[in-house]
Amino acid sequence: MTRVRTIVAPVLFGVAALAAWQLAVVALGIRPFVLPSPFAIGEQFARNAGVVTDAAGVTAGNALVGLVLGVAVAVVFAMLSATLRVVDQVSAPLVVAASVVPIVALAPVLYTMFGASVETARQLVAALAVFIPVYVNSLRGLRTVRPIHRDLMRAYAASGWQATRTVTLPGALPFFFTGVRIASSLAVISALIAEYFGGPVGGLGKSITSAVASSNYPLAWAFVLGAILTGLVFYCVTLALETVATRHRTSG
Amino acid sequence: MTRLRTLLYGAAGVVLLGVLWETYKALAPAEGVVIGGLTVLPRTSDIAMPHLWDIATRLTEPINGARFALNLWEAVLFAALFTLGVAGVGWLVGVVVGLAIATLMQRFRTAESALLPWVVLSQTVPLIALAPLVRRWGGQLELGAIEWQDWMSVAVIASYLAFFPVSIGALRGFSSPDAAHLDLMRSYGVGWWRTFLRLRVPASVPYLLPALRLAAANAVVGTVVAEVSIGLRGGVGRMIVEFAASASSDPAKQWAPILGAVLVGLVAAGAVALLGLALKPYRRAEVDA
Amino acid sequence: MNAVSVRSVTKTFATRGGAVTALANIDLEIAAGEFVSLIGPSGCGKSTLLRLIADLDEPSSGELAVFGKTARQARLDQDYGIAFQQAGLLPWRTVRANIELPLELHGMGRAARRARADELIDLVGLGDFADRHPDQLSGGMQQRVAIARSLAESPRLLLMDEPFGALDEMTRERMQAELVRLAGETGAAVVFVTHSIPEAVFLSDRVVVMSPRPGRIREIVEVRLGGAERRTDALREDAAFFDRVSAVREALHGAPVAGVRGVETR
Amino acid sequence: MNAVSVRSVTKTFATRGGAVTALANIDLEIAAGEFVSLIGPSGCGKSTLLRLIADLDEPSSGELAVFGKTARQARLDQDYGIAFQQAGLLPWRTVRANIELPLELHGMGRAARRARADELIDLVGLGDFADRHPDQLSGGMQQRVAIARSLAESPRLLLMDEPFGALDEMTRERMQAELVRLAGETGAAVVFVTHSIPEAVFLSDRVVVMSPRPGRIREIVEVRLGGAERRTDALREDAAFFDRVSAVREALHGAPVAGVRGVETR
Amino acid sequence: GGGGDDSGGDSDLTPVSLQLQWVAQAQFAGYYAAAEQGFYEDEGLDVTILEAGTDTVPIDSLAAGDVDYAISWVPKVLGSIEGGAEVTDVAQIFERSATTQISFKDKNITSPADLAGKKVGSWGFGNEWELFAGMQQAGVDTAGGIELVQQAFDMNGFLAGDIDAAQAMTYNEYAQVLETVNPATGELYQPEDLNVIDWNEQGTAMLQDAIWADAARLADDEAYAATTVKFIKASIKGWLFARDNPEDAAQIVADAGSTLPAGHQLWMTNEVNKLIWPSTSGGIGMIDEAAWEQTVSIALETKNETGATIITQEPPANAHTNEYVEQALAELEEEGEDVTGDGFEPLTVTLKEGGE
Ligand SMILES: Nc1ncnc2c1ncn2[C@@H]1O[C@H](COP(=O)(O)OP(=O)(O)OP(=O)(O)O)[C@@H](O)[C@H]1O
Ligand SMILES: Nc1ncnc2c1ncn2[C@@H]1O[C@H](COP(=O)(O)OP(=O)(O)OP(=O)(O)O)[C@@H](O)[C@H]1O
Ligand SMILES: Cc1ncc(C[n+]2csc(CCO)c2C)c(N)n1
Ligand SMILES: [Mg+2]
Ligand SMILES: [Mg+2]
Repeated sequence: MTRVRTIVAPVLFGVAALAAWQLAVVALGIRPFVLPSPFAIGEQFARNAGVVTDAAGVTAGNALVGLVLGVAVAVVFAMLSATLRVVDQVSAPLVVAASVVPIVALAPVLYTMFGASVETARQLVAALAVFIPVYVNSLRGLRTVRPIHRDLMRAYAASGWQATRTVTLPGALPFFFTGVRIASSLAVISALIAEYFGGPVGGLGKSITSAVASSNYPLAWAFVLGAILTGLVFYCVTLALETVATRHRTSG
Repeated sequence: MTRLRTLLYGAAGVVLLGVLWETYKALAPAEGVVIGGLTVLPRTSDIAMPHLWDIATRLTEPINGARFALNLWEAVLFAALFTLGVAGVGWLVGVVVGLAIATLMQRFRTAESALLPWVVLSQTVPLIALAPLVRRWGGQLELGAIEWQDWMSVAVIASYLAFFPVSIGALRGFSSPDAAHLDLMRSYGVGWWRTFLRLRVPASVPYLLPALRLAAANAVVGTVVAEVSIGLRGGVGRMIVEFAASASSDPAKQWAPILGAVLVGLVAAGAVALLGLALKPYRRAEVDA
Repeated sequence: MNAVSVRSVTKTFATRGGAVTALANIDLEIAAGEFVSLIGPSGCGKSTLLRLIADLDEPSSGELAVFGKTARQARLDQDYGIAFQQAGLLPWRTVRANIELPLELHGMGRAARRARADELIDLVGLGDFADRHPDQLSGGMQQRVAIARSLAESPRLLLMDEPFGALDEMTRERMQAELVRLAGETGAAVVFVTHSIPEAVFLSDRVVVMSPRPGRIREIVEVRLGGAERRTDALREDAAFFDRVSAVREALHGAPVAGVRGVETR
Repeated sequence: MNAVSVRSVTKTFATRGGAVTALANIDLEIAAGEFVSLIGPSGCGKSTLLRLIADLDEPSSGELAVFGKTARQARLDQDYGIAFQQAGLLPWRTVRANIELPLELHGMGRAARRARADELIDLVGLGDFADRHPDQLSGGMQQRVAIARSLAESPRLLLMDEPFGALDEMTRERMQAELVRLAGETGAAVVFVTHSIPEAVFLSDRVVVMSPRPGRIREIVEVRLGGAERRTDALREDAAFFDRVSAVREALHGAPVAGVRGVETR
Repeated sequence: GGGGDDSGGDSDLTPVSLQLQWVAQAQFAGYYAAAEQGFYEDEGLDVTILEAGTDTVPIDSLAAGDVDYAISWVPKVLGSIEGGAEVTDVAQIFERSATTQISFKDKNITSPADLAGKKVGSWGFGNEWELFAGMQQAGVDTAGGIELVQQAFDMNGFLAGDIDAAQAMTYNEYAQVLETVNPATGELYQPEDLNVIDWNEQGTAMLQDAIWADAARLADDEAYAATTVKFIKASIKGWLFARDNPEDAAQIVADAGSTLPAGHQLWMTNEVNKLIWPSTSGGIGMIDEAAWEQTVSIALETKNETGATIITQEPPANAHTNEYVEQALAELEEEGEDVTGDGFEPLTVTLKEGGE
C-alpha cells in the first residue's frame, strides 16, 4: 500500500507530466527552440548516448573530485573547529559569507589562478560548493554529543580519543551524511556551471551551450537529461550510503 | 561582552584571510605551487592575485573613461542593488511557490509521494540550460498590458533555485507538530485548514527560517548566473562578464563585481535574519533544520 | 444517561508484522459524574480506549456512545476535554493564550475568553505566570496549564491519559487532590489513564484493570472511598486505602499474590 | 570503610539569574553493601548529589570520599557503575556491544568481554535481543540494557538515577526485585534516586528524604525490611511496608499529615 | 532592456527591435550611432537595441518572433536554418573576418599546421568554425591532434600559457593582450611578441556580422519588407558615421552603457571599420556571392571536435538576398553618401595599459 504510493504515484505523475508535455508540443505546434517534445529529446538522447555519456563522464569526474576534496577538507576543518574553539570563531564570518556567496562567480578568477586548460578550477568550484553544507552539518554533529553520552564517557574515565571514537564520531555521522546528501547534487551542478566560464572542452555544460548555439535544442536537452541523470546518480549513491550508515539512529 | 568577542574574532578572521593572501602572494612563485604538472596552489601574478590594496584603490577610481563614468565602487553598489532587487523578487516568488507546494504535499499524502521525488529531481536540472528558454517562454506569454521583461526571466530562474529549500523546509515544518498537538486539534473538532493555520504554520517557523536563508542564497546564485546567461544589464552578473575584457590589463577591476556578489549574498542573508527576529515568539522551540 | 458507553468494542491495528489486536471485546459503562481509572501493563490498550472515546480513532467493531451520541458527534459538540501525558502546549503561545485556544477555536469573544482563562489560571495556581511561555515553566506547571486547558469549556467528560506522569511525587499528590475537587465541583465524569496504583485508588470510584495481548478488561475494582471531602492526604495512609491498593495490585497480577497477605497476618 | 562518605558538601551553580544552591551542607555516610534511596521533590538536588559522587561534577565546598579515595580517583579506578534515567545507549551499537562498552574501554579481551556480556544479557532477560540495535527495543528493554551495562564490571558501588522511570508498573516491580537480588548477591552498595515512595521503601535499607531550595537532607528513614529473600511481592502488601511508606510520605511532606493515621485507628 | 531607444514614444514611428549578439560595444557601433544620431527616427523607426548574454542565440530570438532583426555570423545562422529557423541575410555588414588565432612568438605557431599537438583556445558558441576549417585544410587532426580549450571571457589563460594559440578578434581580444603589461619587460606586450594567423589570409574566412530578417515575414508582409529597407538604410548611415567619426562613435557606444575603457573602444571602432571599409562587394551590406559560397562550402565540409559539420545540405535560396540592401544603397547614393569608402584610411590607435 505505502509502496504503491511511494513508487507508483511519482511514476504516474512523471508519466502524466511527460504525456501532457508531448501533447502540448504536438497540439500547439511548439517549435523545438521554444520547447522540444520529450519524444524528440529521448530520440536525441538515444542517438547521442555515446557523446552524452562521454560529456557526463567529464562533468561527473570533476564533480566527484570536488565532492571528495570538499568533503575531506570540510571534515578535517570541522574536527578542528570542534576541538579548537578559536578556529571556529575566527572562521565563522568567512563561513557565513561563503555560504551566501554565489560560488560560481569565482569561476573566472579560479581559471586564472589555477590554469585554463585543466579541470582544476571546475573541481575547486565544486569543492567550494560542497564544503559549506558538509562543514556546517559535520560541525553541528560533532557539537551535538548528547549530554548523557558525555557523562557516560566521563563515568568510564574514557580518554579523549576513546570518547571521540566511540561517541563523538558515530554520533556526528547522520549530520555529516545530511551535509553530503545536500552536497552531492550541488557538486554536479557547480562543476557543470563552471564549464560556462572556460576550461577544457568536453563536459556537459559546454556541450549544452554548444548545442544551443547551433540551435540544436533537442540535443541540448539530451545533454540536460544527461545532467539530470548524473545528478540523480550522485544523489542516490549518497542517499544509499547514508541509509546504510545511519540505520540505527532513531533512538537510544 | 561575548558579542564583542565574537565580533573581534570574526574581524580577526577576515584580517587573517587578507594577511594570508598577501603573504602567500609575496612568498609563492608566480606560477603557483605546481606538483606533477598540476597547479595545487594558485598563481601569484598580479593578474591572478592582485594586491588587496590595488583592488581597494581600483574601487575608488572611475569605471572607465566615459564622460559620466561612476567610480567603480558606486557602479558595483548600483549593480549589487539591482541584483538584490531581482533576487528579492525571485526569492519571493520561490517562497510563495515553495510554500504552496509544501502545503499541497502536507494536505494530500498522495501529492507528497507524487511530487517530492520530482521536487528533489528538479534541482539536478542545470538551471543555466533553462535561461535562454525561460527568456523565450516569457516572450511567448501574453500578459495583457505587461510586457515580459528580461529581468523577469532572471527572477524566474532565481525562484527556481529558491523554491526548493522552502518546499522541503516547510514540509518538514508543517509535519513537525507532535501527534499530541494534532490530536488536540482534532479533539476540538476543527478541520484541516484551521489546524494548518493555528498549528502547522506557526510550528513550521523554526524549520522555515533556515530554509528561507538558504533560499535567499540560492536566489542570489540564480540571479547572478542568469544575468550572465541572459546578458541582463544592470546587475553584478553582467558586470562580471563585461569586466572580463579587462581581466588581463586591469586585473583588480574584475574583483569588484565579485565583492558585489558577496555583498548581495550577505545583505540577503541579513534580511532573512531580521525576519527571524520578527518571528521570535515562534522560535521558542528552535530546531536546527 | 451514561457519560460513556462502550459495547463489544474491538480495535485492531494493521502493522507491518500483521494485525495487532489492541482491544478485544471491551464492555464498559461510565456514569455521568463518575471517576474511572484505567490501569494495566504497557501496551494493554488504555490509550487506545481513551482515543476511541475521544473519536481520535475509530473502533474496528462494536459500538461506542458518549452521552448517548456517537463519539464523533460528541467530539464535534465538544462534550469532552482532553489532556495527554505530555502537556502538549503550543510553545509560541503564552500560558493564557494556550488556555484560550479551544475557546478561540470555537468562536468565543475576546473578553469572555480572557475572563475564563484567568479564572482557570487561578484555579491551577498559575496567577503569576499567565503571560509566560511554556518553556519558562517547569514540567509540572506545564501540566497544570494543560489541565486548565482541558477544563476550559467546562466539559461534562474529562479524558486524561497519564497526565501526571511527568510530575514529582509531591506535586502529583497535590494535583490529584485538586483534580478530585474539580471533578466533584463540576460534576464531570473522568476517564483517567495511569500506571500508578495508589493514584488510581486515590482518585477513582472504580478502577478498570486491563490485561494485554489482546487488551481486555480483567477486573473492575470498586473503590468508592468517599466524596471529594474524604480524599485528603490522610486517606493515603488509611487502611482502606491500602486495602484497595492491594486489591488492584492483585487484579493486576492476575491472581492473589503468592505468600501471606500482609495486613491480616501481621 | 564506607562506600560513600559525604561531608558538608555544598554545590552551587552559576546561572544567568544568579547562583543557585542545589545542595547545602549535605552529610551522608553509606556503608559498603548498603542500599540507600534518595527521594524528594523535583529540583531538590538528588541528581546533583549522585553526580557529585560519580565525579561528573565537583562540589563547591565540602568533602566527598568513595571507598576512602577521592571521587575522582574512584572514578578513574572504575569503582562504580552508573545508570541514568534515560537509558543512554549508543544507537549504533547492538545490545551486546552496548553492554561491552565499558569492558572494551577498559581493555578487556574480546572473548572475555563477550562472555561477560552474554551473562548480563541473560540476567536482564534479553537473550533473544543480543544482536538487536536499541531502536528495535521498547523503552523498558533499553533500560534493562542500561542496567546490565552498569553492572558489567561488577562494581562495588551502583549509582542509579531514576532508572525505572520509563517502565510500566509490572516490569518495574520485576526489575526492583531483580535489583535487590543482584545487589545482595554482589554485595554492592547502591545509591538509588527515585520519585516513587513504594519503590524507595521496597528497595532500600535507608531512604534519604530531601527538601528543596536549597537542597538539604530533611530526614533519613530507616527501612530495613529484611534481606533480599524477604523482598518478594508479598512484602508490597505487608503492613510493615505500608508503615514505612507512610513514614516516608510524612517525612516528605515535612510534618505528620493532618488527620488520623490510617493503620492504627482503623 | 535596450540601450538605444532614446527616440521617445512618438506614435508615428514604427517600433523595431534589434537583437545584438553580445553586449554593447563598438562591434555594434553603427547601430548605436544610427540610434543616437536619429537616423532610425529619420526613417520613421523607433529602434530598440537588445543586448545578448552568453547563451543568447540571436537567430532563435528572431525566429521565435521576439525581435524584428538580429545580428549574427553567417556560419552560426546556417546551422540554425537547418534546424528550422526561416531567416534571411539581408545585409552583410562585415565583409572580412576579424577572427584570428594568436600565439606568442616563442611557440612558433605561424600557420594552421603548427597548431597540431598544441593547446588551442576557442570560445565555442559557433565561433570556432573558421579555426576548424583552417586546421582541417592544413591536415591537422581536429579530433585527437589538438587539445581544445574552452576560452573564457578574458585572455588570462593565454597570457599564463594555459593556451598556446588563442582565438582573438582583431577588435577585441588582440587589443586586450596589447593593453597588458608584459612582466618580462615591464612594458606593454607588443605586436612583435605575437604570431597571428589571419583566416582571411588562410582562405578559410567566413562571413561575420550580418543583419538577419524573418524570411516568412519578408515574403508575406509588405510593411515589414519596407521597414527592412529603411532599417538597413539607417543602419548603414550609422556605419558611415562610425567610419567618418570614429571617436564620436566610440563615445556613443560608451554612453550606451559599454564599460569598456575608452582607448579599447576606439581601437574596436577602428578595427571594425577595417572589416567594412573599403567595400569591395559593391557597397556596405552587399553580400559577395563568392564569399557566401566559401562560407557555405566550409560549413558543409568542416567537422568540429565531435565530428559534426555545421550543415549537411545547401541552405535554401532565401537564406540570403541583396534585394533590400540594394534598395537602401540606391537611396543612400541618391543622397550623395559614399557607400564604398574607397578612400578609407584607418586611424592609428595607440593602446595604453588597461585600455584607457
Ligand atoms: N497506531 C497504531 N498502530 C499500530 N499499533 C498500535 C497503534 N497504536 C497502538 N498500537 C498497539 O496497540 C496496543 C495498545 O497500545 P496502547 O498505546 O493503547 O497501550 P497503552 O495501554 O496505552 O500502553 P502505555 O501504558 O505504554 O501507554 C499496543 O500493542 C500498541 O503497540
Ligand atoms: N548544570 C546546572 N546549571 C544550573 N543549575 C543546575 C544545573 N544542574 C542542576 N541545577 C539546579 O540545581 C537544582 C537541583 O537539580 P537536580 O537536577 O539535582 O534536581 P533533582 O532532585 O534531580 O530533580 P528531578 O527530580 O527533577 O530530577 C535545581 O534547581 C536545578 O535547576
Ligand atoms: C564564452 C564566450 N566568450 C565570448 C562570447 C561572445 N563572443 C563571441 S565573438 C566575441 C568576440 C567579439 O564580440 C565574443 C566576445 C561568448 N558568446 N561566449
Ligand atoms: Mg498509553
Ligand atoms: Mg534528577
